[in-house]
Amino acid sequence: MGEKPNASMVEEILSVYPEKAKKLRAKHIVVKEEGSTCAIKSNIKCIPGLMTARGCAYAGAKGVVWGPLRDMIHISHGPVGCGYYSWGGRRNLTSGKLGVETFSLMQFTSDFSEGDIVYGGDKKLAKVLKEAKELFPTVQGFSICSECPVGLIGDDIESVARNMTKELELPIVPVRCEGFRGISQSLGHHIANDAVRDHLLGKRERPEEVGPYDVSLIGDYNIGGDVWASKKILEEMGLRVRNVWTGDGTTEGMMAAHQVKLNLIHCYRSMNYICRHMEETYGIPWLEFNFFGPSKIKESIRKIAAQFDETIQQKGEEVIAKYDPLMQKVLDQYRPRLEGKRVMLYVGGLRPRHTIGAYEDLGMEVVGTGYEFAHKDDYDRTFPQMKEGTVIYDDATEHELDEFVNRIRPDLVGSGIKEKYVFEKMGVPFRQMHSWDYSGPYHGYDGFPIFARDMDMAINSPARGLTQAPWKKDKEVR
Amino acid sequence: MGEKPNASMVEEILSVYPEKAKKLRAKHIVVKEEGSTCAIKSNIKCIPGLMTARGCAYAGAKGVVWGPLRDMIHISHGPVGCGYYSWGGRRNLTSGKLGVETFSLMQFTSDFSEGDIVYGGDKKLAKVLKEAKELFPTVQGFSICSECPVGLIGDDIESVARNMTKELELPIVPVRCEGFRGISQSLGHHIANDAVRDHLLGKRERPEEVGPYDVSLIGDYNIGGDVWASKKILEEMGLRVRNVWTGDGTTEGMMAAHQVKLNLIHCYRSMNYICRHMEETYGIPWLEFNFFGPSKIKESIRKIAAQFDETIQQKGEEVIAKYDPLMQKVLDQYRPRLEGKRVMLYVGGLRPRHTIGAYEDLGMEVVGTGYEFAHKDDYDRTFPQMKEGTVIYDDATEHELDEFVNRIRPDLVGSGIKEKYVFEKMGVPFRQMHSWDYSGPYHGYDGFPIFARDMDMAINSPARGLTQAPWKKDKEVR
Amino acid sequence: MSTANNCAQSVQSVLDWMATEEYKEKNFAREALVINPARTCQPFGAMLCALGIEGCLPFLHGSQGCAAYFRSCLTRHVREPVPMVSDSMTEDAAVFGGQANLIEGLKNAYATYKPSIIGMFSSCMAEVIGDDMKSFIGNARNQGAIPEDFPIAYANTPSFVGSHITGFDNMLKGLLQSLADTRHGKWTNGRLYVVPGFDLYPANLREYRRLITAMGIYMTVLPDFTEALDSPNTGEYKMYQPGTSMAELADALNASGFIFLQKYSTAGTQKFVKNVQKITSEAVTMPVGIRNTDAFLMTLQAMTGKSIPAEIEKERGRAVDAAIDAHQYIHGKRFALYGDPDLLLGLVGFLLDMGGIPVHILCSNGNEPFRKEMEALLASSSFGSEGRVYNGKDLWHLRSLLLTEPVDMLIGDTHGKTVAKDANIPLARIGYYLPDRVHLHRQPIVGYQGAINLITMIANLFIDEYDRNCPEERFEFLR
Amino acid sequence: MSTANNCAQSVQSVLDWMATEEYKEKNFAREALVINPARTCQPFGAMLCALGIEGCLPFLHGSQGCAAYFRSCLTRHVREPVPMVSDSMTEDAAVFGGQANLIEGLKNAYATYKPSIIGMFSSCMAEVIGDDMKSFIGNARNQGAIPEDFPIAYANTPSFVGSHITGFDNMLKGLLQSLADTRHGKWTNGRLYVVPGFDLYPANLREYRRLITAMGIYMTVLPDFTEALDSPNTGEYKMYQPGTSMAELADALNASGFIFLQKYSTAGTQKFVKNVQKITSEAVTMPVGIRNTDAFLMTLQAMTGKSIPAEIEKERGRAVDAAIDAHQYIHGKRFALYGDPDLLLGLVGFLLDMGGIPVHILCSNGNEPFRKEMEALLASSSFGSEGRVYNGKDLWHLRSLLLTEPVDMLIGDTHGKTVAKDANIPLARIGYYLPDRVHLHRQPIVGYQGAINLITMIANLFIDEYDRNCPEERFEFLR
Repeated sequence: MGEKPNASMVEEILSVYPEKAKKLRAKHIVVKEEGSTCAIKSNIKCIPGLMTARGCAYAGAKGVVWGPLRDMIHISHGPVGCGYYSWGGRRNLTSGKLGVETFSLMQFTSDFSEGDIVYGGDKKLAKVLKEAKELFPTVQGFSICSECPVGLIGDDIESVARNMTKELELPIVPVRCEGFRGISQSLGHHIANDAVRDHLLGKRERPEEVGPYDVSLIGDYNIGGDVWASKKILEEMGLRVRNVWTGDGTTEGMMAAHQVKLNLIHCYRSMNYICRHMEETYGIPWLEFNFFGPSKIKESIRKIAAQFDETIQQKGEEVIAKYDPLMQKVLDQYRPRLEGKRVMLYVGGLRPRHTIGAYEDLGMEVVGTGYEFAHKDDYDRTFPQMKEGTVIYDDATEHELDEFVNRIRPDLVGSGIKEKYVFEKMGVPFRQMHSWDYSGPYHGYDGFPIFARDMDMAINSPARGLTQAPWKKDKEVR
Repeated sequence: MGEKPNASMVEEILSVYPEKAKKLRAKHIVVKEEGSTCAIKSNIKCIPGLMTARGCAYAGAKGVVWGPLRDMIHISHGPVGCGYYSWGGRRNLTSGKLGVETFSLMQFTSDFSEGDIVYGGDKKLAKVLKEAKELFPTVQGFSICSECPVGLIGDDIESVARNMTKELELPIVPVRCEGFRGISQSLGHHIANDAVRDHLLGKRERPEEVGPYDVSLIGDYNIGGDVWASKKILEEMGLRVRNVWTGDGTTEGMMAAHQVKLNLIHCYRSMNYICRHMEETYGIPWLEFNFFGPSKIKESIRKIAAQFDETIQQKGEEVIAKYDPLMQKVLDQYRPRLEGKRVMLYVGGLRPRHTIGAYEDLGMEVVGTGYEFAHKDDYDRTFPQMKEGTVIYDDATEHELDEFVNRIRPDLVGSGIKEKYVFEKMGVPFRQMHSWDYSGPYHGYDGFPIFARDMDMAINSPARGLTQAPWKKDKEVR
Repeated sequence: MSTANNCAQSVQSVLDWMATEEYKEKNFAREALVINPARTCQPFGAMLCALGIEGCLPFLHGSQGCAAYFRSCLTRHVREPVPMVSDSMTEDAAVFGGQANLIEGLKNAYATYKPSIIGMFSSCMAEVIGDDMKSFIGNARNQGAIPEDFPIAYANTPSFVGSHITGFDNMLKGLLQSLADTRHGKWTNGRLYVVPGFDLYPANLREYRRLITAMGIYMTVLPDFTEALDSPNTGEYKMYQPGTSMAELADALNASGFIFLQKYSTAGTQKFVKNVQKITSEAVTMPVGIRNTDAFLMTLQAMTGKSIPAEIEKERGRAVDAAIDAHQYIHGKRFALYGDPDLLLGLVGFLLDMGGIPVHILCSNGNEPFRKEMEALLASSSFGSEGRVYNGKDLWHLRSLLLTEPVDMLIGDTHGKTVAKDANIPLARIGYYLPDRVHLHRQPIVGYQGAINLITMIANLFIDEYDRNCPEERFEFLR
Repeated sequence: MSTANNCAQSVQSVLDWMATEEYKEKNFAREALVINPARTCQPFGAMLCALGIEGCLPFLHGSQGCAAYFRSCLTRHVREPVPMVSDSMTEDAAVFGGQANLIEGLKNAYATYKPSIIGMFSSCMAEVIGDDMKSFIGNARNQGAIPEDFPIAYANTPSFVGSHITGFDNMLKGLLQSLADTRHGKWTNGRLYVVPGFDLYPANLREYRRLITAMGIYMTVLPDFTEALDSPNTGEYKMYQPGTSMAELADALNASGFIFLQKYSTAGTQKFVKNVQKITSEAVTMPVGIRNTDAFLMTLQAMTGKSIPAEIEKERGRAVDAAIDAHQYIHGKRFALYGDPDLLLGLVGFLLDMGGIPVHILCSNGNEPFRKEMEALLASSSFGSEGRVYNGKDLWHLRSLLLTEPVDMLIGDTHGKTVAKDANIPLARIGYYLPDRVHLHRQPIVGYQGAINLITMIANLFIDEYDRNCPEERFEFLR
């Protein structure tokens, strides 16, 4: 059941739009054909009035990059809502005692009132910082994540940050991530990267020399414990993970993050900026890898090990040998239940391409994928991995996604919370691929058994069989 | 509101009965008048077809006396039901690990089938005992609590018990408490007392000499922890409680229970038999006391202390002095909320008289009381405590109790679970006075604050004010 | 080492041994001893049945002690008054028979409690001595203890045969045999008689009524103990609550049809209605969960030709939604269950729908047909492959099962709380005897709404458990 | 001592200090910083309101990021799709104003999602730059982006004023002002308009409908987001669910009367309906608990002259029964509560009925009238004497309160789970934002049935807690 994606399907789907919108959207959808190159448009403004899944710069900066840094307090500077919505919503787990070693499950805001809009919020901001430092003496620093009004009313948070940095003797980082900036979360990542670069990176030196196996893990936000699963592999390989960007991360780690031999980057989209900067400024090389599913993990272990000496290379092989049988057991259990199942993905960051290998390990096929806020370099990395006939969509609107799924009828959709229940109602199995649907980790060897179990659970849940009332079925048969 | 009990009220209430029943029941109800003596009939068969609150001999023997003995297994010998209904229903708390040191929250039965009725259950009983010993090697003995069929089919459980006592090298006690024996729980108590006398008491000697302050606590079944509250006082007085009959009791304690200086009896009804026996056989004196409410506790401490030397007497006074202020605090808190409230009681054992002092401490008045299964000696002890105009009922039927409460409209009824919701529906506050309504303890200094709180809660719960729909009230006013 | 320590050590070593496979074998080798059975005796079920007839006073021919026990236990579960009398047989009755008690009992009960009918059943005492209730009742009429035409139903309910569900069934058959008019043959009354079975959720009966009424079917619940087990508090005590009326009972055999919502607690009555009286009748699996509710409604549809209204279909859609929204919290979880056969069949079907894995299914009062039906149900789903049925076993057997083959959750009544604690798993309180929580009987577990309730209860119990035990860094707002 | 130990020690010493009276004072001295507020911003409430009109597409004039956040949060609570568009304003709109976005947005949304109406509200961005939605919408019509007569309601919902309940109120008033026909004056449509307020329990709305319908009152729920927040799963996705129809909205000002089931989340609309339009209207305390439900029904009675039917009175009797049966588990227990003002008033009334003692009552979005009303409520009962109202405070203030003046239970949403854990007390999850449990919104907390549900939840939570923590010898079957 279900159609194969093709150009006329795309055209039909877009036909509902007014002319201009149709023309614009057509550039964002491609069905891969033999020999086709990546001609998809991306990183372009959303079309007003169409239901986009995208968020804003604040979401990218505060929600994604800064939020997971656990021993800093991230101030949602502006009205109360942005902080509220992003409070505990991203599952970037952290260790430590809440309120002392981590502030991750808390929401701090300057809670703008009308007066702050009229008279400006700078004074309030200074007070907010002072009060926070007094109530949380163990805090290691602050980020000031600006919400829309801050940029519009002309506040000078940079100057407040500068003054208060001196007064409180703590790094205080102004982050100009007002929601109206840019066109998606993506600019927020960039702004956040730049803020790290300007206000933290290189500001502290560890006394000991940089070890030969010192690395940073970059672009892992510890969703459902991903960082812990990834670190485990790297450490079993003999590497020393000196800092994580930014899942369960610490201020100290970020400040001394230039003291490593290699940067390992998982989420290219959100963190390539800082990698490039560290390469240029500190000469630290960086390497993309993929810890989803045993095939990609194996490939990545070897690729990473190849950057080091034989000790690491041998340890890498040992790690692979150790986990191969465990992974085989997982495959033996789940592959027969999942073989041939068709998946459509629509996520942010790295997952639309990085999880493909994991699905393929389970015998599944990705028949459609797309990104909320990717750039050309993301699609360049994605296209080669896709089979012919795959549909690829950029910044898909809910209309488009609904229609694609409704026509292609995949066995599984992996997307976000806003999409989840649309497809559940359609009777199409679904897993949230931002939050791992409150499960996880999905990274590493620890993650794959959970990933496999979850995909099986979604697709093969007998509850899916309940959807149609049996008396309706009877009628149809007649 | 509410009438004062009087003879014509009684007559009216009984008038519904057929002649014979009316005549019989009339002898069980007395309204105390000036100079009247205790002419109430008691300990007589129930009248068929009238809803009695009474249970049976099995309930008195297994449920009350034997059940609390924690390290024995009490076999409900016969069909499955009796054991089921009495399983965990009496709140005789015990310490120790379930299945090893205590078997109290478990139900053991020979679960008669039709074949056992036809061919007799003796062989099965022997097997039951063997299996139980094998599965519970730490068990200290068995009681065999007979249910109705056992007596009717002519089984010889005594001989099984004798043989198995030898084979298993454990005390095994046949208890002939078939439900049809006697007319209430009361005979069950007596049978149980006799079984203790014949099969446990005096069968073991403690190596050390009997101390001058060694006592047994008798007739306390540790409902909601009563024993622990009572023992605390006795021990603070300097006495050594060597055994409790039978709340949280042990086989060893029961077997060596003749090695004390004094028996202190709380529930006279259920345990006077064994006290008399020990007095006759071992010359151990016994003393009734009452640990409900500060007045009675104080009185009892002095009465008990008077049996001992000055050391104990002084310690007794110290105990009183220690707790007096605490009790005063309780009274200060609750007496203003309870002053003048009228109570009707209908319970078993000792409570219809023993709790009166506690209510009076709180400024409350008991306007009606009665026993399910008392004897003349109980009423002899009760009458002098009652004010004139109190109604006293023996083995009250549900019809009588409902009518009394409906007419007298007390502020509180204290009775059993079967009665509870009748009065709740009537809108009359109620507390279960067998099970302390899942609260407790009510004994001792630990118990009184809980007792006071509970009575206040029942009477002064704002939920009581919800009963009538306000639109109904309006109608009545019009 | 001190004695106390020694002692503690040896207690621990016994506990450890009790958790072993070796102990389990010993435990399962038991032939005579029963420990913590999940069933009780017949008259208890008979009492429940009698309470469902309007104006009916349950009357136990036997010892008063039984009556006290039955009333206490049922009261603790529903927190409602439970009126019932006995004829207080004692030793003399044991010797001379219980006729005198029975006659005097009828006379007094009739005069005092003014019932519209009496439902009589027997304790084991009366059964062992062989009392003949039928002739005793006749003699009572002859002697004028009760009016000639006063309706009395009776049933033999020996405690040493079957269990409470047998007693329910016997009393129900007794009601029909004693008090229903002969079937007219040509004319039927246009009503569907709905037999809930032994079910201590008054909310379930309300749910049946709501669903069947929504289909436009004229119905009578028989016996209808809804109000007896859940009456309003209005400041007035009424001994008799609304229930199946005497008129409806009398007309029962002229029913257009019967539907039995439990099979095993109504087996004898089914035979009587279907085979003896030849009345159109169907027995469905207790409608626990979506699929079982579907089957129930479609049976109604097939029996009556009425269609399932859109509102119910919408309700179904909400239940499906609830199931899918929560499947991830139940799917793949392993369960142990015990209870009455009908409840277990309903619950296992429900769990299989949700991707739950029933592992230990223990039925103290299960018979061979039950085993076969359960095994067929298990075989119908890949989630049923681990399920094993333990008929006639008790909660001490269950303890061995839980400790040697652990599961994630126990489903059962309050008596299961000690084993659940020993096994360190949550207990979902479902079934009869729930005296340690309030109001669970006030929410239906049948029908689509019941399915939502069960999903909610079970999923949230798992989440509660996770929240309570998870490492601090996994304590989150999203679940 | 190792560094790790030192560290752990110093962490513990900070935690200890954070539990002190001294810390509490410091914490309460805060003037600028807000930590863990129990409120969010206006447009969220506006979105909910718009979802209650059939065929209505919520349209945010502002940044798309807001829309993503609102949709995510509401979806997590109800586990339902939440359709909504924005006009994706970005930097150029910040400079030149959002008119172009608004017009293009309307055009695209209208063509693509085929709404019957659009409910527009503003993000703080649009408010700060001073966009004039009214004239923009007019221009959109003029430019043919949407048909001339296509119904659009709009409301200004600045995030830096009030909270989500203000937004709900503003949007509701906006709907009436933009789309309701002028009041006829003499003729009324015979319908009672029922305004639930900001209430994220779709089951509550069903309960209102059931109760009011049972009284024989013709009614319209406005806005009716029942189905939007709880739609059946049928294998088909429908963007628009049944709700208040456009016709009913248009006819709203001809209502025979309005009843507002929350006061504070509808204050502006009340004024408009009552003072400006002069329509008979009443606002009652949210009918949580028996007494508040009584007041609600009696208000209906007084407004309409209809009487309260026997069936509802019986239901009331069952709720009273449930209350009395369970009062001993709640009476004398001390509570902290937080949430929206209307919910708090309902809940505190309910607790006082049950003999519960509200101690800390924290309302991040409470105003002075709320404080006065709450204080009067507390003063009406001896159980209210310990109650203190904390307006405008947040959950970090609450933490200090819980650690310095302990209570037995916290009532609040999922965000309270960390403080409840720190205070080692159970959390009764009541209110909005319950993403960590399933289906709690599927059970009403209003009306008599809601009272039973609350009693059940709270009493059983206490018993659960006791069972879990009691010494082994107090682990029992009876509670």
